[in-house]
Amino acid sequence: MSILSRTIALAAGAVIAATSLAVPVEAQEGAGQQLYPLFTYRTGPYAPSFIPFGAGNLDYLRYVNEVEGGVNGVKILIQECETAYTIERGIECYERYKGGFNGALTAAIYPHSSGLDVALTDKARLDRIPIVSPGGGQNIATDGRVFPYQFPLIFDYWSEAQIIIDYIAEQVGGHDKLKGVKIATLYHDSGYGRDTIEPLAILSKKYGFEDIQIPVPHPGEQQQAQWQQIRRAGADWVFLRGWGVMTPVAIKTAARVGFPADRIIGDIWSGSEDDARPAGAAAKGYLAVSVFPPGTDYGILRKLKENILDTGKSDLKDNSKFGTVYYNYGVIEAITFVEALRTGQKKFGNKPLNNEEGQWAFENLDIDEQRIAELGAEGLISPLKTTIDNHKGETIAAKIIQWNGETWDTRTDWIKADTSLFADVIKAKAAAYAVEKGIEPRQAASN
Amino acid sequence: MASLLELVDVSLSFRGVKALNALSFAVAEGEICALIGPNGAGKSSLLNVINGVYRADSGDIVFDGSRFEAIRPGRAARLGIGRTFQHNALFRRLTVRENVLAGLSRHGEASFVENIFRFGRDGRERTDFAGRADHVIAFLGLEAERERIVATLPYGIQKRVDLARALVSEPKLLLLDEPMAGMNQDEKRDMSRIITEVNRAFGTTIVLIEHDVGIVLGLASHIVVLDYGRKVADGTPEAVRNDPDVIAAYLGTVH
Amino acid sequence: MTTIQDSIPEAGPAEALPSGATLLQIGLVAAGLVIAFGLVPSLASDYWLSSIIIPTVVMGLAGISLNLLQGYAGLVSLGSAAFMAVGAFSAYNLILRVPGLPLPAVLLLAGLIAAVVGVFFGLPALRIKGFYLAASTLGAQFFFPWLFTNYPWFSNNSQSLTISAPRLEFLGYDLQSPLGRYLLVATVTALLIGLAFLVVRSRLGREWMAIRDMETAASVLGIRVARRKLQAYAVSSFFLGITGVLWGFAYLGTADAHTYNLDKSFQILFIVLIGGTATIFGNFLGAAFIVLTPILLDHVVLAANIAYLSDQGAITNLQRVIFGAIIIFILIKEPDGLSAWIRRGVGALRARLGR
Amino acid sequence: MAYFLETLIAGLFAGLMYGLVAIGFVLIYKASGVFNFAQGAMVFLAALVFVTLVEHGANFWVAFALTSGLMVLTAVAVEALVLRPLRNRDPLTLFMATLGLSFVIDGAAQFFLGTDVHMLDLGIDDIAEDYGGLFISWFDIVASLIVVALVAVLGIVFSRTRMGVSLRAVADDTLAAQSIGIRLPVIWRIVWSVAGVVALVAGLLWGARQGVQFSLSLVTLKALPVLIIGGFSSIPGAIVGGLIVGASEALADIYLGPLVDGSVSTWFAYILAVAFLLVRPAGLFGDRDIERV
Repeated sequence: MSILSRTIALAAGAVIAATSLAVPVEAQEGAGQQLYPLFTYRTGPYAPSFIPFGAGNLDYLRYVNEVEGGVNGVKILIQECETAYTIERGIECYERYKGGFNGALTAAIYPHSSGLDVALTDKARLDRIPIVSPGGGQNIATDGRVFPYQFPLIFDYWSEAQIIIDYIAEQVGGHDKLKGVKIATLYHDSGYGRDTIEPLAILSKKYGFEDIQIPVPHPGEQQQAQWQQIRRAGADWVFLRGWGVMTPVAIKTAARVGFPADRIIGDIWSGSEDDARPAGAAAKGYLAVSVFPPGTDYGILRKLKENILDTGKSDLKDNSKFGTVYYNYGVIEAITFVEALRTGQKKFGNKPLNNEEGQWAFENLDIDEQRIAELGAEGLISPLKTTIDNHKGETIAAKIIQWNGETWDTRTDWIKADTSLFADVIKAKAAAYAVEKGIEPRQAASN
Repeated sequence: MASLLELVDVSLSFRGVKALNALSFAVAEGEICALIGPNGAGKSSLLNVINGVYRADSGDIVFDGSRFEAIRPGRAARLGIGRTFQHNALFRRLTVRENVLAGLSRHGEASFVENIFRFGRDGRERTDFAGRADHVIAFLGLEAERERIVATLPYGIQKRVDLARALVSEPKLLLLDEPMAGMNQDEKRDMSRIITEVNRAFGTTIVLIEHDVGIVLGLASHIVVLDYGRKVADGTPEAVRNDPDVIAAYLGTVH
Repeated sequence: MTTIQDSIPEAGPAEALPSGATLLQIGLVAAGLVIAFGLVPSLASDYWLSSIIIPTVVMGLAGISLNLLQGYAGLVSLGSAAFMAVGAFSAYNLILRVPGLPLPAVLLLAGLIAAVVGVFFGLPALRIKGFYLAASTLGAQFFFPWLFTNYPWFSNNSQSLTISAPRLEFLGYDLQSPLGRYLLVATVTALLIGLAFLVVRSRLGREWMAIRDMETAASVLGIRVARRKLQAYAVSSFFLGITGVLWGFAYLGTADAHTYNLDKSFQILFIVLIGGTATIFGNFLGAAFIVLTPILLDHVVLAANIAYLSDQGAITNLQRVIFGAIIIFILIKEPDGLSAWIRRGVGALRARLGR
Repeated sequence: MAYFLETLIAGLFAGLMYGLVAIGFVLIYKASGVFNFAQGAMVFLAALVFVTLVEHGANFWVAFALTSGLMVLTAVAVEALVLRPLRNRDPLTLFMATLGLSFVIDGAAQFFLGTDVHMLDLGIDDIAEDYGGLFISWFDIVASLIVVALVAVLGIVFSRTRMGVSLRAVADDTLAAQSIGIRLPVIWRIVWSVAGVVALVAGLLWGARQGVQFSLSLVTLKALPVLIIGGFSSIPGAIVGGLIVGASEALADIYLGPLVDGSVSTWFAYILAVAFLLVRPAGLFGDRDIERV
């Protein structure tokens, strides 16, 4: 959008903002519709990742509404609420929309922030609102018996660690060859970053590789010291658990100390175009884990291009973002929402779902290969089946992608994590949590 | 009379400039002693040394029998040295009464917990302070301004509040830094009357700085003349008035 | 200069005020209590309670905490949020590791721990002033988040390093519901406001203000400046500690080290300056401003539906611009902060009652 | 030992970059006694405008000139809309105002130019060469040279030119300066403009490292301890402070970090700074005046 029109917008916006305080709000009629409260963070340090994500999210829902006429006829009413990635404003948005909006029902809420996901845990349990965080949920919430309303769908960092190790094993010629291999984890010094310390310790005990953990303080704009440590330790591989600006700086600094980019494997939050591109030439060959594969060569994206992008209905301002990691992430997340609605409607009839029905729906998701094919999402998502014991999904898989200097190339097919490996540890943590909170775990029978 | 305050070879300098140069003199119990001298003669610096705002480079101060090389302002206050300031140093945003009460701080014994929750020693302290404050406020005729914020008061009144604040803690020694600066003749007359009364009523020893020689000669019983940090003369008004050095160094020049 | 004259109405000793005004005060206090414990609970919806009123009240309390330090004692701190964090994490571990400790005791202890920490980080105040002091208080602001992140013990090894609110209950009453949490916040706030008034009207408060207005004179009068300054940090941090507990447990329901980040400290500073320094109630106006403005702007945009003019991203950034502009505007137009409004109101009332 | 040296050198380079940001603060603090928190936002604004111009095909110098021009306009606006209405208000109020200003600036920047992450290539390659076991990147060397040059220029400007003299007059004694006919608003506009250009340079060097994005405005926080150590009002202080912070931070992370198994550089600089203050209450080069009563 050109600067001129922005200026006009600014003027017009100012005028309207001034007047609209006086005039009453025109209430949108929402009865008979399904509410989708879209928690946005279009401002602040993480806005760059949200913009394409939100677009993918919106575009798919618009596609469902306008091309498919809603979910079995039920239209989705989208209400945006800006959290600026802060918990306070996130809570305000949650309180604003947990009870629906002008008659449109709330079936679930996607907080779009791990911090907010945690913050809402207790509230959501009291309010009985499903909190869905594909790719960014709390791992212990996998145990749906303790966390009936949390849905950390699709992915978790423990499985990620495992997938990374499997990939490296494959590169060095088998898990038995891992002995003595030096794998450094450069992590963002936060709860998110520290989450992989424990699983990697377990894995290194199992396979005998050398596990080196190096923290980077937020925001991570200065990493010379850390990379010198890595070079000095003679690491063979680096698992980069970056966040925001930390990733491009890491890649650049790696180049400065002469560490090869194709031996660095980024976390899912270090694997977007905006993470690699700012690093320029240094990023060529950089690897990353991808749960939300980039690219436009999927049936569903072709449909979106034809019906939304080319008809000017897309939320994208910059069409080059179409098919990027975050755009596709947005699409995938929207798919989980719509599929959950379908699942629920099978049981409760073709009408908007309320929060309890939503809870049942998300607990009984089953997006199998066949359904994926129908969606035209082969290769975009892997099967997703939830149960009361497993709110994450039974198959956890990711691909490895590589930056060619311009875009991402897919290096591998889905690498499946062996979820049994950590299942007990997670269950134990969940049980401990239940005790601390005085929660009586549900039994599978109760559902 | 025994001397209450005695300075022995006190020297002070800022960035090499000598403000006080081996200065010695004594102030007798109960007298009114005036420091006079041209601007920059070191008068204010001297007061600041006596009550510890500045630390002398060398020399001793003997107060009430005890000897100090340097003294901290708080200590000086607790020993009974009161002080008013040349440039208004009142607590601008407090009322007259609060300013005066603040002057009593050195007599406070209650712990801050007692003060906050109003138990233990706090009660007695409150009544005691209130009594003393009201007495001094009445003595200086400030009842009308009791609850006014000092910043809103005319200059002359503020000077009086400053005096009240210093006086209320019943110091043995009261240092007055140009108490009549910027006043018209009537106000000056009032102020010097007050000072004399203070001296008589409370028996307070007073050391004051004042430019208006006429006033000083009438007010003080002992005058010390300073020039460039050195003592030029020291004695009774009569003696000083007739001292040739003084006439040369000071009285000749008009201020 | 009359602004100065009324700028610290709460600072005047109660017994000194004319009886008319005293009555007025009692009346206002009574009215306040009725509103806080009668009207608000009965009228406000859950949404209003848990996402607008509670945060406003708690942030107002934070404002009071800083105002004691800054408005009354004339000291600065850019690390307020750090002491809130100390309070919250202390409370969490007290409840976790000292079973059966009643909520009031927890709050009190959390406050005291924060107070001790506050004194320690207040030490530089004995040597330095102004921005050097301000900047050095940032030390706390960066140290504690690190401490609570680096040692998972503080968060009982929770995976996300967050501490989540324990079940809030007092004398068997469950305070989990929005109303329960509100009542908890309102009660604690009422008590702390009372305490704040006791403090500022005590000799302590008077000597703080003396130091604030003229430190040299204060020391010359025998006020123990160093001790008073440390006490200021102690009292302020005590308040902040308790505020931090409320923010984490009664409002957010969870907290991690970064809940209490630099932005929060700045917000508190905004509250003090916008609400008005050396006031108690002004802080709640400041807090209301900080909490409500972004939400209002959000609603304005929804209402005006100007999305078609530009994309949402731009509009939310526009909101940021407006927010900043409003802050500057208030700083320029209301030197005494929004509390000037309260004062005019009370002034009018007094005039009515003819003192 | 080589490792120690390498860390030290890397730290020193990083320190210069911190110093560069700190200089912006010092200039403004000297002239208007304002602790300008919006400096970070100015760095971001400058870099974003520059990179957008370059992406639209402007060549380096054109873009640099245009951006500098914009920074001057910003300075003038700030002086008129914020500083003048707030003159004679207490420093904290001014500080808060600059905080509000930072919202306005980065909000406006992203309103007009979007929130994308931009890559900025200054054509200086950032690959480390091996100098006898020490890996040093050309980029660091060039960056340091630029910083040094900048400091030199500023030094000359402030000591030789009339403007510089009057600036120092203002810094020493505002009232006296006014009384001899120095017009504060003019000085303020000039200084804020210079600070704006310094912000641009900082924005380019930092932006080339981490990409031009919102987080650029966070470099402010790195500059604060530098200022405490160096003194708010001394440009050499900013540089020396920067070097101290950069070096000690890097060393602390490597030698102290392992002991507490975590990275300490978020707070180490601040604690160091506080320790410094207890020894030298006005920083290394800061000037303090004695209280008169």
